[in-house]
Amino acid sequence: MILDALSVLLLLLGLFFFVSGLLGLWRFPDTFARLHALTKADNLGLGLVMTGLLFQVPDVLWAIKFILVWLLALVASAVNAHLIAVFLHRQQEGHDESA
Amino acid sequence: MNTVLLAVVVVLALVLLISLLIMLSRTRLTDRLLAVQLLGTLGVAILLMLAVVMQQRAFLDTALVLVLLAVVVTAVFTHRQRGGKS
Amino acid sequence: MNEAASVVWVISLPLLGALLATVWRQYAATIGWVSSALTAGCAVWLLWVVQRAGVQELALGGWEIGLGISLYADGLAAVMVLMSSLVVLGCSVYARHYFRAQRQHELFWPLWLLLATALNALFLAGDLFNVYVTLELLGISASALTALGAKRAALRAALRYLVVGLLGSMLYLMAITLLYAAYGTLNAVQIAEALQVDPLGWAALLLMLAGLALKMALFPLHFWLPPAHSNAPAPVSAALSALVVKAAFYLVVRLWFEVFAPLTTPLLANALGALGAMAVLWGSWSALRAERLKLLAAYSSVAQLGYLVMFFPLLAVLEGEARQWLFGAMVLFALSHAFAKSALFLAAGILLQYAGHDRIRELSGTTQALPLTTFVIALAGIALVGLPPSGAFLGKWYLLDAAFKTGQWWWVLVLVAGSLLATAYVFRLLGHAFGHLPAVKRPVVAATQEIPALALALLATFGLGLGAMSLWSWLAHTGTGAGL
Amino acid sequence: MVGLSAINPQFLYVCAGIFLFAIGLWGTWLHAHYVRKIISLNVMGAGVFLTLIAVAYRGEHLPPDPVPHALVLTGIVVAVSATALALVIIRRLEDATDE
Amino acid sequence: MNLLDGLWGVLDLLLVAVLLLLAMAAVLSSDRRRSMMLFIVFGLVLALVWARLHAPDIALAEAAIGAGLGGALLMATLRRDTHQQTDQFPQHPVVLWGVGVLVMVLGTAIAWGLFSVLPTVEQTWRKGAAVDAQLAFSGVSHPVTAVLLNFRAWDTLLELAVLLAAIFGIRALGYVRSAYVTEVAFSQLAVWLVPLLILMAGYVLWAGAHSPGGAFQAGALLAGAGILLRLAGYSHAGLPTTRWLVRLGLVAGTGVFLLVGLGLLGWGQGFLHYPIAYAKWWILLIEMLATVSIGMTLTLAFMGGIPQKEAA
Repeated sequence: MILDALSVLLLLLGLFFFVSGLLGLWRFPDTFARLHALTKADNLGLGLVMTGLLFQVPDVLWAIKFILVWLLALVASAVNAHLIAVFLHRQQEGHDESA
Repeated sequence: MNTVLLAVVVVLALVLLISLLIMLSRTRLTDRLLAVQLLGTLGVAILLMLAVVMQQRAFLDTALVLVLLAVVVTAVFTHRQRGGKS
Repeated sequence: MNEAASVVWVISLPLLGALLATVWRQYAATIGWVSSALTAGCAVWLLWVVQRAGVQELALGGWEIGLGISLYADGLAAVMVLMSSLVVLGCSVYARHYFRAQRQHELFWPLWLLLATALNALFLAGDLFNVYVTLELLGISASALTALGAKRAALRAALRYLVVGLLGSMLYLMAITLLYAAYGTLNAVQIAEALQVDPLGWAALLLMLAGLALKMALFPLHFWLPPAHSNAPAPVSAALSALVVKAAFYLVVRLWFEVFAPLTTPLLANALGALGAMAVLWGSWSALRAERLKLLAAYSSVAQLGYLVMFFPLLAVLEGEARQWLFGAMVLFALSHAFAKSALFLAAGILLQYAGHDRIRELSGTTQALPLTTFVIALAGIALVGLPPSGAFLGKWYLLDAAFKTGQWWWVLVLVAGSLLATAYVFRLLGHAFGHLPAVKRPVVAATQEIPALALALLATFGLGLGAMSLWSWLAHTGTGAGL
Repeated sequence: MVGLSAINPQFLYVCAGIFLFAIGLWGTWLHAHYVRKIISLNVMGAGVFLTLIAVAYRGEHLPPDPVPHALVLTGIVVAVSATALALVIIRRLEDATDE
Repeated sequence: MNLLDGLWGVLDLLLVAVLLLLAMAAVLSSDRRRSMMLFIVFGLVLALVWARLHAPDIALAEAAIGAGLGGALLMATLRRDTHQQTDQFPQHPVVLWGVGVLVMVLGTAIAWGLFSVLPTVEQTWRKGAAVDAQLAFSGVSHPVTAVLLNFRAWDTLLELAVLLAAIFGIRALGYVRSAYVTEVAFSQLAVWLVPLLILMAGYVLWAGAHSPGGAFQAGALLAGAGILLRLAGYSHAGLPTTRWLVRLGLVAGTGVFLLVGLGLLGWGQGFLHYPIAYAKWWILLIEMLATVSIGMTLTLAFMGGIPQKEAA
């Protein structure tokens, strides 16, 4: 029961971060600020959702896999953010590709 | 508990829909790229939730594959240099 | 080895050849023509087996048919396999000299043998989803071969060809979805047995016909054919016009007469026949106005496929023995066109190589320079017009006969108009070719290029004309009645 | 909430599949540029696959029919092969324009 | 219970809404780059839909091939030097609407046909029952793999041939020019990700025998590794530099599949008729080589042919 409550709490927190990421996407003025806010928000959101789910998994193998997905998602998200930032930087230096 | 989890999935799907609408309403490339990133993370989150709700471990593999190949797609997009000027 | 194995070998041999030609590419040409020759041998064996032992049905993997896939060879399928293997063999012998550069050989053979695999697999497929896979293999290898033309126009034509083929396949796949939803099987015979006249059947028939009409370039969906067939390298053009569109037609025949038989009303058949009639008139007219020989041949294919479709409304009203004979005549017409058109394209290829162009107005002196090639063009022309003794003559004559018998005289008008136009474009071509020039140098043409073209043209005119009776009778009686 | 449970998921997804098929067909037919035709064709294919999988679906508590699943896997691979070939031809045509 | 069903209903509606919106936007948008992005997201949402419809194999394949590789292939056609590539419809609006009405009529006809039978066969398993009954004799315990590699193995063999036809077509188009920027930072990252992708491919292949996964998904992951290597500056994308080895790798999957099939025919078993005791091993062998071939094929497809240097 306590585990269930805990996982609901974490899931709700995760949802909160996703929604705030959404708001950031909608309201923030500057592109790099948005990139920053969004990366933060969705990493935290995904992390919290996963932690919440960890209390619900049937066995250890699942748990290991969950953690693996999470770690990879962190790496991937960092790489993605880096790629996009470098790309945008190049764009601003050279010609502006935004339409 | 499944009902609660499914409710969370529904909310996530709603967030997915709204971020899609935001993406469609934006015209700048960077905004869209960011929206795509948010959509991707939301997709992975929904997939993980579904894995628990439906007791299907293969969805974790799917999530892994999505995460890994998302990097590949972004890399292709940002590294391309085709046509004329470099 | 048992007899049913012949069904497997006619498909496996070209596939094996394609793989070997990829790995040992310095021997690609040899592997290519040897495996075509072996495939043709197996096709004869298959025909012999079917003739002696009746319909061959092979459950692959040993699973019950329906769960597993079956290969199915009746008279019609065996004849089509033989037709395709012979044309492929002719073109393979021709291609050895046509592609002179080493690199072109390496690129051509694997794709060419995959095309042959796809054709034979399609003719022998007993499972509707398997047909979809073979259609895709056919479409992709055919458009890749078209792109070998390497010029910009060829690339454009190949791209369009590819997209059109994919579109047709998607329509076909949707129909399969409907049939599987209703009948729970993909096997053609099982679906045919269970088929009911209901909205689902109509929707599936409509989708399949639309998809295949696109693939066989039935008027008004023919727009992609002339550029694709006229820009490809000669042996490829020959196979595309003679075999690839014929494969789509073969599927229409199978589906129309066997799977969807309860749904095919005379009204629908007449609608299809009307499209065929327009194809005949439009295709022949465009061929008459064509500037280039290969374009002429491509437009003529549109017209010839129109004739084939015109058999449908007559087959819908005829009964009994007369219907069987008419069916046989249709297959004979298809065979005759396959051989004649491939011969014409091969001859056009020789012309292009030695004259450097194929503009019809500037063909004067061809007879002096390339007498044998001109002879091939003339023979192919006989079959395209439908003069005796070609197989096409028998087909057209029987079509005419049936039109009078059933009182549907309007088809006769189309037939006459189409034949007159065909006569006009063939004689226009020959007229220019026979034009005399004062001093003409005779180039040395490789015999391996002219002889296969000649052999195919002779098959179309004399082989199918004089030796037709027994084949015709056999086709009429075992072609479809026993089938599917 | 309870009213929505009356919606048969099979019905919903079959409709969605057919709609995708139709809009993909429209796009393939009318788009002038081939990249867009290819995208539309893939949407159309997705529509067929969705219809097929919806037909195979047998509710939450029964396993689905595996045959359509295998067919769709085959279909996806075939579609990606054709797409790859088409896209390379397009690239080649555009590169030829550059030179 | 009813609440649970209601939630599924809402989820279905939301997913379908997102899917259809994406498809419409991808087809209708006048900006090509935007259309591609939308199409990639479409693949992602489609993977969710497959998951929701209990089709884990297809979800995996969609994630790997549809959203992943398909996206990479599409992106590779984008050009850098133009600000925006706009696609207008050349036709008159009347034509656009007319064709729209026509396809909707066709769609209605399909729906009408399908719904006239669906209620009556709703709970039937069609071929599912037969698959279930024969599964024990197929050599694998996952029904979809059994259908792909045993019951309908002939389809799969021809499908591998389709892949070959596509790659032969691509190679026949000639050599490609190098078209990617290389960055040191990215190359270091790629070196880190590549082994992960290969490991994952091995796992997905191995899992295929008893749970969702298999050669195609694994092959797509290998191709992902190849593409990363290519972007990191390896002009051969990790493929062998010896040309005949590349060609052998391309045909290995189809070749072994065909030879096993023909060998069984010669052995007296019948074409592609695996003896029950060894079915598992034959299938594993075929799948392993098919994975390698598919990975190489898709990598080469991304590169658009053989790199120039090798051609010398």
